[in-house]
Amino acid sequence: MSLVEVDEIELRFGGLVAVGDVSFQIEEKNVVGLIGPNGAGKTSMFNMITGFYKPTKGKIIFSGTNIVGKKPSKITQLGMARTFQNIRLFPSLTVRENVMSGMHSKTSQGIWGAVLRTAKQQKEEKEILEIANDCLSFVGIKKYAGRLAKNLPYGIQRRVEIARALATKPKLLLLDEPAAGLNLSERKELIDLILRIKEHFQLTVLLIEHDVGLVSEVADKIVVLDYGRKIAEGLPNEVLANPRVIEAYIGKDDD
Amino acid sequence: MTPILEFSNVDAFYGKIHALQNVSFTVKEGEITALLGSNGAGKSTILKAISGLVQVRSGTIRFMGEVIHQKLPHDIVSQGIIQVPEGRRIFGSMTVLENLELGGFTQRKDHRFLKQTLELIFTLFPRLKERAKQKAGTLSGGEQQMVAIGRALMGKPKLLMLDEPSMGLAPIVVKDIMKIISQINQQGTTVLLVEQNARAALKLAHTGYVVETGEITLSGSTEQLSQDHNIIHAYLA
Amino acid sequence: MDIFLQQVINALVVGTFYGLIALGYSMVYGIIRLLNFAHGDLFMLGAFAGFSVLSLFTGQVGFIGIGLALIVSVLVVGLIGLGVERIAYRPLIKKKSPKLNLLITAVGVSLAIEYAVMLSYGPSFRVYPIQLPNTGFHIGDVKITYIQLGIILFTILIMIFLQLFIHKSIYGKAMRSIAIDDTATSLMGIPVHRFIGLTFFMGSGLAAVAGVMDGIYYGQINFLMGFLFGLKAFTAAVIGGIGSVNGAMLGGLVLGIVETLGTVYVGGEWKDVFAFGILILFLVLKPTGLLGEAVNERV
Amino acid sequence: GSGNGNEIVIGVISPTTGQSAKMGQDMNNAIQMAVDEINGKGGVNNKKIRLVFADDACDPQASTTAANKLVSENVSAVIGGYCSSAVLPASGVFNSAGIPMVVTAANSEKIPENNYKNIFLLNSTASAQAQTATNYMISNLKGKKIAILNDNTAYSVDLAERTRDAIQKAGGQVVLYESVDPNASDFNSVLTKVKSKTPDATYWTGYYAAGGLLIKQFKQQGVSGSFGVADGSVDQTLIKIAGENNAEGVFATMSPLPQFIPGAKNWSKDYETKFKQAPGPYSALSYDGMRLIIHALEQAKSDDPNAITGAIAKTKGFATFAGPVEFKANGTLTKSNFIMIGVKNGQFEMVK
Amino acid sequence: MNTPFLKNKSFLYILLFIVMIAIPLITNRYWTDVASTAMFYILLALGLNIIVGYAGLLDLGYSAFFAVGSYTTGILTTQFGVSFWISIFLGAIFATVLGVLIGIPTLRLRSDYLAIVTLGFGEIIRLIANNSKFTGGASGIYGIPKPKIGSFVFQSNVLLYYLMFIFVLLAIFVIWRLGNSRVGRAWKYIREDEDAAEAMGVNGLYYKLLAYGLGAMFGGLAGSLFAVKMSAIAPESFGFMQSAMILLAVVLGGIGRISGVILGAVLVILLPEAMRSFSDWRIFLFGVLLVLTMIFRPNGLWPSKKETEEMDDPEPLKGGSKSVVS
Ligand SMILES: Nc1ncnc2c1ncn2[C@@H]1O[C@H](COP(=O)(O)OP(=O)(O)OP(=O)(O)O)[C@@H](O)[C@H]1O
Ligand SMILES: Nc1ncnc2c1ncn2[C@@H]1O[C@H](COP(=O)(O)OP(=O)(O)OP(=O)(O)O)[C@@H](O)[C@H]1O
Ligand SMILES: [Mg+2]
Ligand SMILES: [Mg+2]
Repeated sequence: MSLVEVDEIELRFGGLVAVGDVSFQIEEKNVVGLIGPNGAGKTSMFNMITGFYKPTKGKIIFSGTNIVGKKPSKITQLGMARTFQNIRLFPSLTVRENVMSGMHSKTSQGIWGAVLRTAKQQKEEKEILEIANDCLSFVGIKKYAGRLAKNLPYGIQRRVEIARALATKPKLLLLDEPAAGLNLSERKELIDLILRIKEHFQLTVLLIEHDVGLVSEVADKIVVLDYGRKIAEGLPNEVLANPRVIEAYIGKDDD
Repeated sequence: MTPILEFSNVDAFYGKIHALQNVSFTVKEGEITALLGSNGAGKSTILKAISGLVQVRSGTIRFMGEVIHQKLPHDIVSQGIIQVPEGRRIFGSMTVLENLELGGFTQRKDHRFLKQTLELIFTLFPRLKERAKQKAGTLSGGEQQMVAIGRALMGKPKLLMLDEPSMGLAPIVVKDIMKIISQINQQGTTVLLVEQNARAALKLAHTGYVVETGEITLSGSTEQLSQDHNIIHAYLA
Repeated sequence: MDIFLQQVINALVVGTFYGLIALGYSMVYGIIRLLNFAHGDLFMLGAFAGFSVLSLFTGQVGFIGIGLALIVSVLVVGLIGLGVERIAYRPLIKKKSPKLNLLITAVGVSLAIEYAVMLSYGPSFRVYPIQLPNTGFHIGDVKITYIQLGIILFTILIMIFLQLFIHKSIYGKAMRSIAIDDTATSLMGIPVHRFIGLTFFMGSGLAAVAGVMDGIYYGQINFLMGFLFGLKAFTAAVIGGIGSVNGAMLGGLVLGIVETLGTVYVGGEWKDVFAFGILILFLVLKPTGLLGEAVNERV
Repeated sequence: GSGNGNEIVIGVISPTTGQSAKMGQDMNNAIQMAVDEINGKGGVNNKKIRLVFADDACDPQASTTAANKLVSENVSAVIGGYCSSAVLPASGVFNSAGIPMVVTAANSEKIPENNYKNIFLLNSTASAQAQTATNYMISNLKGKKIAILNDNTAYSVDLAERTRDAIQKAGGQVVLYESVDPNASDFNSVLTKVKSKTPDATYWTGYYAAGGLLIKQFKQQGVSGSFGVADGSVDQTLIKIAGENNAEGVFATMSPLPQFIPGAKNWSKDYETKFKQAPGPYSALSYDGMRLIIHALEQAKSDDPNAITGAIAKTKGFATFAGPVEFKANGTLTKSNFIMIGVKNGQFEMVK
Repeated sequence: MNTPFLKNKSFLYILLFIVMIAIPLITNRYWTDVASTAMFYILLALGLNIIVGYAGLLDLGYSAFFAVGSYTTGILTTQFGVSFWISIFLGAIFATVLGVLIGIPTLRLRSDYLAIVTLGFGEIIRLIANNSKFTGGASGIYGIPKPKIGSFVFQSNVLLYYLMFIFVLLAIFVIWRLGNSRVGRAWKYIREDEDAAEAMGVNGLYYKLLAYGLGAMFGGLAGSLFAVKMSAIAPESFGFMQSAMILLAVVLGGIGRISGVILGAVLVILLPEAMRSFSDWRIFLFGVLLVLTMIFRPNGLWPSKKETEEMDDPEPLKGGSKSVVS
């Protein structure tokens, strides 16, 4: 059974159709790449899946429930986590506090627990800290745990975002251009990280990326958008050889 | 060729963080110079120091022989040093056209230049012509990058500095942008290019520098650098 | 019906004053996103500056006197506004302090200005040394005085000028871009702080104009006259759509009418409740105001 | 208790900052004047009087702090009090500390309603003033239709309500009863409303700043009938703000001003020489209040607060500018001292 | 992070505690009065700190909640003979309910708009108090009885001071624990970036309402205490200047940090008192001082600590290391 079913989704901004009648599925434990020219509607698609935009038409089924109209926080609780194209960390908090936020949806203590310091609360606090540290170690940035997020270089910030997303213990992880601004060796590590995440956490990944090489290395399937429409879907090598995709997106190699 | 920009023995800090340590390099007039390096190496800091956005603690920065590192950002821009900053930083709630007009602030008296340049930009990026009246903040990432480059061109740069212009762009657009940078350079504008995409950058540039944790560790012509096995290992393989 | 129309005229005049101050508020807010609490006090300063100039005249004060009072007041208050920006706000803006700190500073500036005036002019009300004739014309039973007409026309003129300046000139656009991203604006070669200073000068000058006109029209001034008036003006700016020139005027008029009608049909003691009630209604239902532009923020 | 052996400490509580700062200053001056005079004559009971000033800023919160400050300075008695809303909480503090207070301006009925035995009001209360105003408007002006405006402060509303009741009792008709915002400067909307009711008289119970503007706009709109103001508006500034022409004929209810009392003419002059300005509306009362305390000190032959309280309560026929005073059990005057004055040629003058 | 409340500067805190207890015993009536005013400002500032410091919601009309508490106690005790203890409880509840009610439509607004709405709201509450019969109109309510337990009456200033002190201790305890919990972190996430917080499963509106309601509750509590301390209340006490002063207290000492907020509240009360001898110059200097503080100590006089370089796990970062090019 597929984890996500996007069904004839449409998103309009006034007259502009950002996404039109797009359908695709994401199978469990797969990595799906979402590519397409700038402005094709990839981020918009992310925003609809995660509840930040409300589609003007269509359904999105996640784990059997239609999540259209639900708030982002609700959707996260259902088991989805994302990173942002323009990094959105909590700038004046430490890296550890940033990652601890991921555990918010998996814990429940409220004001009474906090004020009375119940046993359950203390257990939860311990768990939150542990998971946060684990996630930091997993993405390899434990040594930055006490630094303020805003003072870190771009690449590290990207990793903090990923660690934070992992801390929500998601079933589906959505990464929006994680390789942007990375150099070659960092890119290699990212590929490695994505594959390790998939292995270790047994989760499903939806990945937006302009680095076609990277996508073809990690993805089981690629979906291509252009002007808000789906123009191709399939195995990486098939899709990347598709003349429509080459014309709209990759460009002919002229060197 | 004579260096248009001399960056000599510069040290810069963010609070306690020593972001640039005794960094020196030059940019030759008419060339494309590339700065390579991994994340957090200090490339953007170099550009910020040139633009006057980061205070230089010691060392000097000269542009066409004149010391500029004590000047204010807008004066530096008026001298023809224009930066396309990291993350684009376009004016989101203003239209594409207004963004471009603002880019031409220093040339505001030269209507002919502005008109010509606007036309040039619209031929380079037809997408922008379509979206001239749209709020720039609602454009996609790639479209925004086009606005940012166009905006810089409107200021009639003598030295155009681009901080990772290919970031977040579709491959086809990256190719276009690189071509455009090359065109701009051929028309006489000196370019200082910061890029993660080393392959593309080395192909485009004449001279390259490698920045690692705040220091310059390698330099040379791009042919030399392309041969260097460390470079090949770290940036091209 | 005539009473109603007469009330509309009353509302127009009050609204014009709100609008004039709202313009300055809106400009400053528009460029540095600062709720400049001290703006109402600059209006008060304007009234006092005009008072000082007019006090120099002995005997009948003519149009020359009024003109001189306006010019001196605009210059003096404009420079004070510039100084306030330079001394109190700029260090914070440069450090990119949180908005909260700026607001607190503004409260401090407001208190300092109010009590500096109290210390130099005393706490009591001062009476403007000028009595303008009460002549005018009638339309039906509705009376409009020449002063009222003058105030309204003068304000419209200022508004048209500002509208053109902010939306059509590159300087106006630069002001707007500073509000969005001042660092990026400086990378366009725009002297950001000079522009912020200019905005403060203009905003303060407008407040001064309103202050002198208020003094002449109502005749009585006091060191605390600016505070509530400033808040009302801000309300007007929000109703009209903050950052919009026409909006500030429209907001002023709407507020004037709401207050007037509220006074007439419900009772004067509830006037401010109406003013702030409509403010809340607007912010909740139409936060961009009547003429403000909607900003779609991307995620 | 009192200060060191050879001085008597008297507290003064009044607003010297904020909107009513001028009133406080006028009161303080007059009080200082009375003290200087007695100290010049060698003091009371062979002791000099020392004043301690505390600013209540017309704010309830600042007022209790100011009151506590005076109590901890061991004052023997307190004089002052301008805004009723500030006097109310302060009087509680003085009551619990057992220190007598002579209130020389505030006159809300709520102050005596607390039944504090050591608080004395030298200014007649609102009901007395309301009655004076009513008598004048109904009998002298033959007014039937009367509009009442207040400025929504404690004092003003209280007086307005009592005037309304008194007028209705006297068979008059209150055609309009309204509050205005004293911080505004445009009252045209409310005056247009007044005009439509064609009143015989309009009575304003607020302070002079808004009062002046009201008169000016009242005349500009050409509202019918005459305009009257209460004591809070009796100040030369009222006439200046309104403009001499507009103010002509305005009547006022007032606690007796020194210039209308033959014996006080010289006092006014002395005051002006001393402070380079004319006395304010409550200067004379404050001066008398201080004299009353001095009188009580003499009678009690002691500076013990309880003794002073007792002496003030027993005051009989103590001569003030306004005539002889004595107090009822609740601390208010037995006999109203309000008079009617009016504006003539730009000056307040006694009516009739 | 989980810094224990009494670990580092425990000596200092204990000393402070002793001083606070001793104040009424060693000083006179005036200073006790000033200290109790400071106490209830601390309570107000702590409450507002939840809203402004933790959740990052700029509230310029906080005195509205304070007014609700005051009037609840004022009206219930004088007109219905209700005991103070019930009235303070109800006052807190009413304030909370009001906070939530005004919060629901407005908390979606951008931060500066929210500031203006709250300002307007605060003025409306004051005007309602000023213009209504049941609140005693402009002259307010007087003769509010002192609290009592059985036949024991909190008659003197000193007893009231200790009563407030107990409430302040309670507030510090509750707010400190909240701040260092999942709830407290959720507030900080919202303050930093609401969209990102949503993406992490933090229900923005819920937590904002929680902050607003709790902050309002403490405002209500402080209001009830104010009413019995003053014994007479009037609308003047609940105007914008009051809200501004409370905000000042929060910002002056060090926003978001309990000890900073307490310091700020004490300063806001002490400075004007200390400057009394300047009389006319007082407020002017106060304004100037404010500006200077913001320029030279923008994070307040006692700001919270900043980042730490973590050294417990010196695992090198592969991507950024220098070893790539030798
Ligand atoms: N909030 C919005 N208001 C108006 N238009 C929008 C909004 N968000 C997106 N759009 C428009 O929708 C289209 C798709 O944008 P989207 O961000 O999804 O593109 P993308 O595929 O992620 O591109 P990129 O690869 O450059 O990030 C663009 O044309 C953009 O202008
Ligand atoms: N505003 C800041 N405050 C503190 N430290 C900073 C700040 N900006 C950058 N740094 C630090 O300075 C160093 C150099 O940063 P810089 O942005 O110049 O790197 P870069 O080479 O451009 O990296 P990237 O490829 O990620 O853009 C990094 O360690 C970074 O953490
Ligand atoms: Mg995108
Ligand atoms: Mg960079």
